[in-house]
Amino acid sequence: MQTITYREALNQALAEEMERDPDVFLMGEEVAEYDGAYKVSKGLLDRFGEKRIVDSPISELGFAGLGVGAAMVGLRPVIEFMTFNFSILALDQVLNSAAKMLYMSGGQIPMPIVFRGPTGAALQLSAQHSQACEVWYVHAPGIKVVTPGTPADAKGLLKAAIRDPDPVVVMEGELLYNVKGEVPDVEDGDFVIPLGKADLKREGGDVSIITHGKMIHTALQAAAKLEKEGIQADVLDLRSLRPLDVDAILETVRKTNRAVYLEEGWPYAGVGAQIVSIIQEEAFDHLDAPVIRVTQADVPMPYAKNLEQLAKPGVDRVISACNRVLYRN
Amino acid sequence: MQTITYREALNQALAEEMERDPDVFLMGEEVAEYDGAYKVSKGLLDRFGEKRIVDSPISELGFAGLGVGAAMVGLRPVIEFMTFNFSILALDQVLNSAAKMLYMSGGQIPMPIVFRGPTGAALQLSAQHSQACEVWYVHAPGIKVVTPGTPADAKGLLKAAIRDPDPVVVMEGELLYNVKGEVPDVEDGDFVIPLGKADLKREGGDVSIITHGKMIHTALQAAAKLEKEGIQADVLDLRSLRPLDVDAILETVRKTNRAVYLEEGWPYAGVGAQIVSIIQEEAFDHLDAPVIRVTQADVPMPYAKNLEQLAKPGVDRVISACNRVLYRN
Amino acid sequence: MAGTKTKKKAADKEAGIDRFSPDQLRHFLREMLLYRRFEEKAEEAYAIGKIGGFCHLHIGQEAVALGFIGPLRKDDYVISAYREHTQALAKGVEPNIVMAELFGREGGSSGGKGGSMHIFNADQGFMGGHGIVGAQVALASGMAWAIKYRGGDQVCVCFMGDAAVNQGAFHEALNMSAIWKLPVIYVVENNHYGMGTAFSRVSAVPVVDRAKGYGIPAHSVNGQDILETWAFAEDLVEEVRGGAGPQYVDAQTYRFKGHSMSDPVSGTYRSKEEVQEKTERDDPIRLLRDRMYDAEMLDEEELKEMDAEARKLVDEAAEFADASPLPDPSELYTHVYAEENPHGRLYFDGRERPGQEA
Amino acid sequence: MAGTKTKKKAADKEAGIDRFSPDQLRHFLREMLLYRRFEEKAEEAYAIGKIGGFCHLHIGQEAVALGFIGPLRKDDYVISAYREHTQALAKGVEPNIVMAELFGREGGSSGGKGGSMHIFNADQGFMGGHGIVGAQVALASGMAWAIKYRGGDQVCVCFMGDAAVNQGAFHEALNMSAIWKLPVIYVVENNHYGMGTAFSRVSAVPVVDRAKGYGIPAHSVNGQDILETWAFAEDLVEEVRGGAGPQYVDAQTYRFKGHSMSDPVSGTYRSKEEVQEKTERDDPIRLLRDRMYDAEMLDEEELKEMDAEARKLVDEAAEFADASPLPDPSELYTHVYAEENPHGRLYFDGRERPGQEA
Ligand SMILES: Cc1ncc(C[n+]2csc(CCOP(=O)(O)OP(=O)(O)O)c2C)c(N)n1
Ligand SMILES: Cc1ncc(C[n+]2csc(CCOP(=O)(O)OP(=O)(O)O)c2C)c(N)n1
Ligand SMILES: [Mg+2]
Ligand SMILES: [Mg+2]
Repeated sequence: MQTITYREALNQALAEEMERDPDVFLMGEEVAEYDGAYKVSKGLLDRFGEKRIVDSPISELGFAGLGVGAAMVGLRPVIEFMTFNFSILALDQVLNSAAKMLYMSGGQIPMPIVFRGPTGAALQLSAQHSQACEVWYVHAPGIKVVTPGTPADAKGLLKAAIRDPDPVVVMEGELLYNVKGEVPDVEDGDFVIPLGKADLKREGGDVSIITHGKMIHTALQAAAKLEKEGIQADVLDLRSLRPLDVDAILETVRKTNRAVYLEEGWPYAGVGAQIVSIIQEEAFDHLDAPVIRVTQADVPMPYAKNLEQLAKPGVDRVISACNRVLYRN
Repeated sequence: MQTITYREALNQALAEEMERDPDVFLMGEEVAEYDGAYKVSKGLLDRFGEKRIVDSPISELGFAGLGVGAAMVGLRPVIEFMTFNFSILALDQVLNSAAKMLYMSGGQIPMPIVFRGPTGAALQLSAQHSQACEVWYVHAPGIKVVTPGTPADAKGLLKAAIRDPDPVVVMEGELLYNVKGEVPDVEDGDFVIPLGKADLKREGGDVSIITHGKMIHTALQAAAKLEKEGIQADVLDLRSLRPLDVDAILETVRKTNRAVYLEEGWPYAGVGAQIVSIIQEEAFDHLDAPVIRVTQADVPMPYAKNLEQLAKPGVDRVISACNRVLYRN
Repeated sequence: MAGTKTKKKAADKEAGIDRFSPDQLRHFLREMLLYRRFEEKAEEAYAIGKIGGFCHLHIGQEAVALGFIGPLRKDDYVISAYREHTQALAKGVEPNIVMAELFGREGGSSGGKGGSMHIFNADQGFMGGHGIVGAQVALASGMAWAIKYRGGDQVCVCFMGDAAVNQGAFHEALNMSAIWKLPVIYVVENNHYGMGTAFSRVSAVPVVDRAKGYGIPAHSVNGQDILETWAFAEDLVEEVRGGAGPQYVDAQTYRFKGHSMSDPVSGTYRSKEEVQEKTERDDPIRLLRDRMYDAEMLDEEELKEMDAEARKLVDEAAEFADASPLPDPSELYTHVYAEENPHGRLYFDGRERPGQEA
Repeated sequence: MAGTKTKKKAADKEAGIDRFSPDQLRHFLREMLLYRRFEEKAEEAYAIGKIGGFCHLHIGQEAVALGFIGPLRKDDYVISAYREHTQALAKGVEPNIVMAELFGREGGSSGGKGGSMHIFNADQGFMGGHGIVGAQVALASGMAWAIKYRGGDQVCVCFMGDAAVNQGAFHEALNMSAIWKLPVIYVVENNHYGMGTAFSRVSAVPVVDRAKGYGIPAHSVNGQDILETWAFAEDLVEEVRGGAGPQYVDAQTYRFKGHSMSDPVSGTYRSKEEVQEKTERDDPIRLLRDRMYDAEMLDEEELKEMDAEARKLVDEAAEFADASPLPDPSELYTHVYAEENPHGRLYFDGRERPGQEA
């Protein structure tokens, strides 16, 4: 085991897959000479050259489309969005070209492409730079979406995404890049985490906190506090939103009969709404309480420190949601 | 009362509001000389001139942004998307400029703009031209979304939308434009339907079919068939997705204890997921069965007639969903 | 200045009929007759409900398709918008499977899933068939990127309508092709209208000038004259194959029919007279025919035979299409994903599907 | 060809110091000193955590802001990207409320909700402060559209960075402004880099040529020379006010600091030497000072006083900002909507809010 940052884990994943497959290339803003806005691609330009590590103009729609076109003829592009906030400009190429190409062509044109970058809020970046963008992508069939929350998951899932024959959106987190964690050594060979497998990050039994992405850390903190009050919480990290590990969701809910969904984004038609819908349909008789969702405040992200803190879903809100589904105080 | 088409109702709404307020103008592709791709703006060029009825280039991002800019200084643009499929290209200006302008400016810059056009599938238009786009918009705070399903609702809601001080997305339906219905006569004065009020389109009592937009017609057909089997269904038309008439939803569910959500779009994080989440949280003890959703097949829309038929949510699926929540056969 | 030269290359070849062998000329005529009859058959089929949805005919613009695609190799790429039936034929896609796709049948190029706007045939290097105006321009840059990435010598030809130059994707894609010197030819099929909007109403400058801001050579060609178009394109393709980098072509043409089946041929946006004059004066097939008559390389007999041949091919295509079954219902869920990962759920509609839990 | 003329108008005024009155020149100096000291104060405040998030300093580019905004009327509009503090000051926004916005305080121009990237002051016609590269270009066309719609004689000035010309929004917006002859001046603050990317790496042609495809007059100006820039802009604004239609300006300048607070001033993308040379040779404040010295319109004493004045103003701004309270928590839910319609639910986070059911 090596202890490395989430950033380093992504960097290793990119490097290993580029070594393995000459058809893999990385394109995006500042990925080459600048080592990436968040330094995820540090050193890759020197190692793989400017043919495979490519600085793009600030043309999200254009370079996303270019990536899709390259994938149409068999390359395996990794397209980096500096942040997913800017990917909204490219959404047409992802939803209408990438996600539908295989279908419209009757199976003739596979679309092995990865779109990656940080999603969600960092610190005081204000309304236009603090959006959790999962929903724009996961809503559409033809796309797969993964949201690693730890270094190990980041490495294993990005490698799987690059090898996947379908378009995979890999959503990272600016606040995750410095997070350290254990990751299998490179020597120990190929470390890949299959898409579609959730991970029970904490074993409890009284209540299920289900979440994804960087929120797993908030969930774990909440679970630790709850433990002090004598409550044992399962913390289920979906890791992959599509494919979705429904079995794991149902298993924890059938065990605890109480669930809270925690996500960084907005509530209306959020990921949590989908999970709640699945739970109430497929574990109806197992629920002792409604599933409660904890999300960002339903407002654009404000700049002011205090307002931003209020807007974000925090540990306390998770705890009181757990208390609600446990009918405590 | 006058009996007119949905198309004529929209046309009347536009004409009346443009008469009332010189700051209102209509811009979009083919809206002027061509009378609109679907003839919604028929005759308006002659009546209001090319200053107020404006043919745009095929530049969705650009003219949506132009509309937002015009609204920033007090005009009341009505921006027509030929169909909402193409609005994905403009999403950045709607989500990042229009929806956040008032907030980012601390209340200085209101955003009285309407984005309108048909959403959802018509007949055999294939994958890129058959998308229900509600979720891209309703997910984001700062935006209001209405989905009229009848001529009267179309007129009343579009007029309300144009007068609203906030960005309102008005989603119509290509297959609705020819639908006829009763609408109050122009002489009877100003006919406006407030945003945020659902409409019980049919009074039943055994089961609640909740839906929006053009699906209300499918729901009503299903209800009629169910009646033959002795089952009385409420058909609740949300009409407005944001603001959302939660009281009306809870009322019908508390009455029937069984609900089905019907929508045209995809399931994952769909509008229905949000409604289910609200129901299970706020009417948990009233549910005798899980809420079942009926949606488009979770695939890009295929072209072939038979496959398209299969992909769309039809009357039979609504009926069997009702039977499921009623635990019949 | 390279960025804005509009060399009328082909112009030198004005009367350049001698550039082509009699066989070549007959081939041109056969091809364009096939395209024309194919579209007329599609029109017929649409009228009786065998084809649904949007159907955009290429009638009048045949010489642009043949001229720019004919000189290509099989391993070159062609990509287009939704007015692409004849371009598919020109790239070697079987009329049978194109027609079957229009009919939405199992035997279609996309198994009936794509329809008129989404004809694909990877084997022939015909890469669609795209419905979002301008989107294919960026996709073309991507295919050209791949060619260069692999060190290949193929060329990518990207067709778009005149209205597509107003899309942001056009701007971003041309700029990237310019800075990376990609082997792509952007052909604007300038039929002067986007639906009901004259280009002059949505651009302050002519089509050919719209690439001036990128440092990409721009050219104009008479897209109704197959000899001029072919000669010009043949040379240009070789230049690009040789590393000349991206090219932009304003191919002037005219749409003889309405925008799509539901739209009027003429109306407020263009007069009957204009359409009549254009169709009479600028029909690419008639133009070639007359030049071959003048050069005494063709007589009416031969033309009749060729036309009969073309009609026979499209009749067969229609029969093939008609005989082809509708796609099997199980096809609804195929090709959404190339791989259903062993774990997790991909479909959330709660419906029964072959081989997955609801 | 109107589309591509690059009249170097201002050039005639090279030594045009005599165009300006001593008072005007002193005003220029005072203003630019204020901008410079303001940004330096912001840098300080950021270092000690009083300002958070992204903070993009305008140091080195002051003459562009002053030159293009100074000649405007109060009812003209200015819109910009996220590097806009000094532009707000130039348009008459109080330093106090700009600084308070950077601090995220109630007294800020947006009540602390916008922050560094989203300075707005509608009363002064300063329309933001936008964070999505290129988005403001389309918004500017909209404001110019509104001016023309109402028959007004205002002008809209839109600032953007050089990298913004590669956005589709730029393309679509310039085309619309051209076809509708809108009263807007697009000023590219060409500091030659977008973050760490030299413009020459993402464009095959110079900034000034990037508007060639629209039929919009393009100009270049030395954005480090306030006299040239002001003189040029003053004339151009009047031309546009008089109906000359949209204009495109390549204002050549240089960013003296890193892209944002977290980014290095120099690095792989630009050398220490380059930065040093530029900051020494092309400092707009020093350039003006020296010309005033040469013309004996300024002595060191006076300069000291002016600078002290500027420092005093920014210190006061910082004090004002610091003294201003954080926004009240209830502000979280204000200004999401201007009107909460009497019916229905607008917020779905299930949280308690003043005056709405959870
Ligand atoms: C982004 C987008 N906006 C609008 C449409 C609707 N639409 C389809 S074709 C068309 C006109 C295109 O004209 P042009 O590019 O000149 O091609 P032509 O039809 O003349 O071949 C429009 C507006 C679309 N398909 N995509
Ligand atoms: C659409 C979009 N993509 C990426 C970014 C991230 N970003 C912020 S500033 C910037 C560089 C812009 O450079 P330029 O336009 O030259 O302006 P400058 O910073 O030099 O003033 C980038 C890539 C963004 N804000 N918006
Ligand atoms: Mg056209
Ligand atoms: Mg720059």
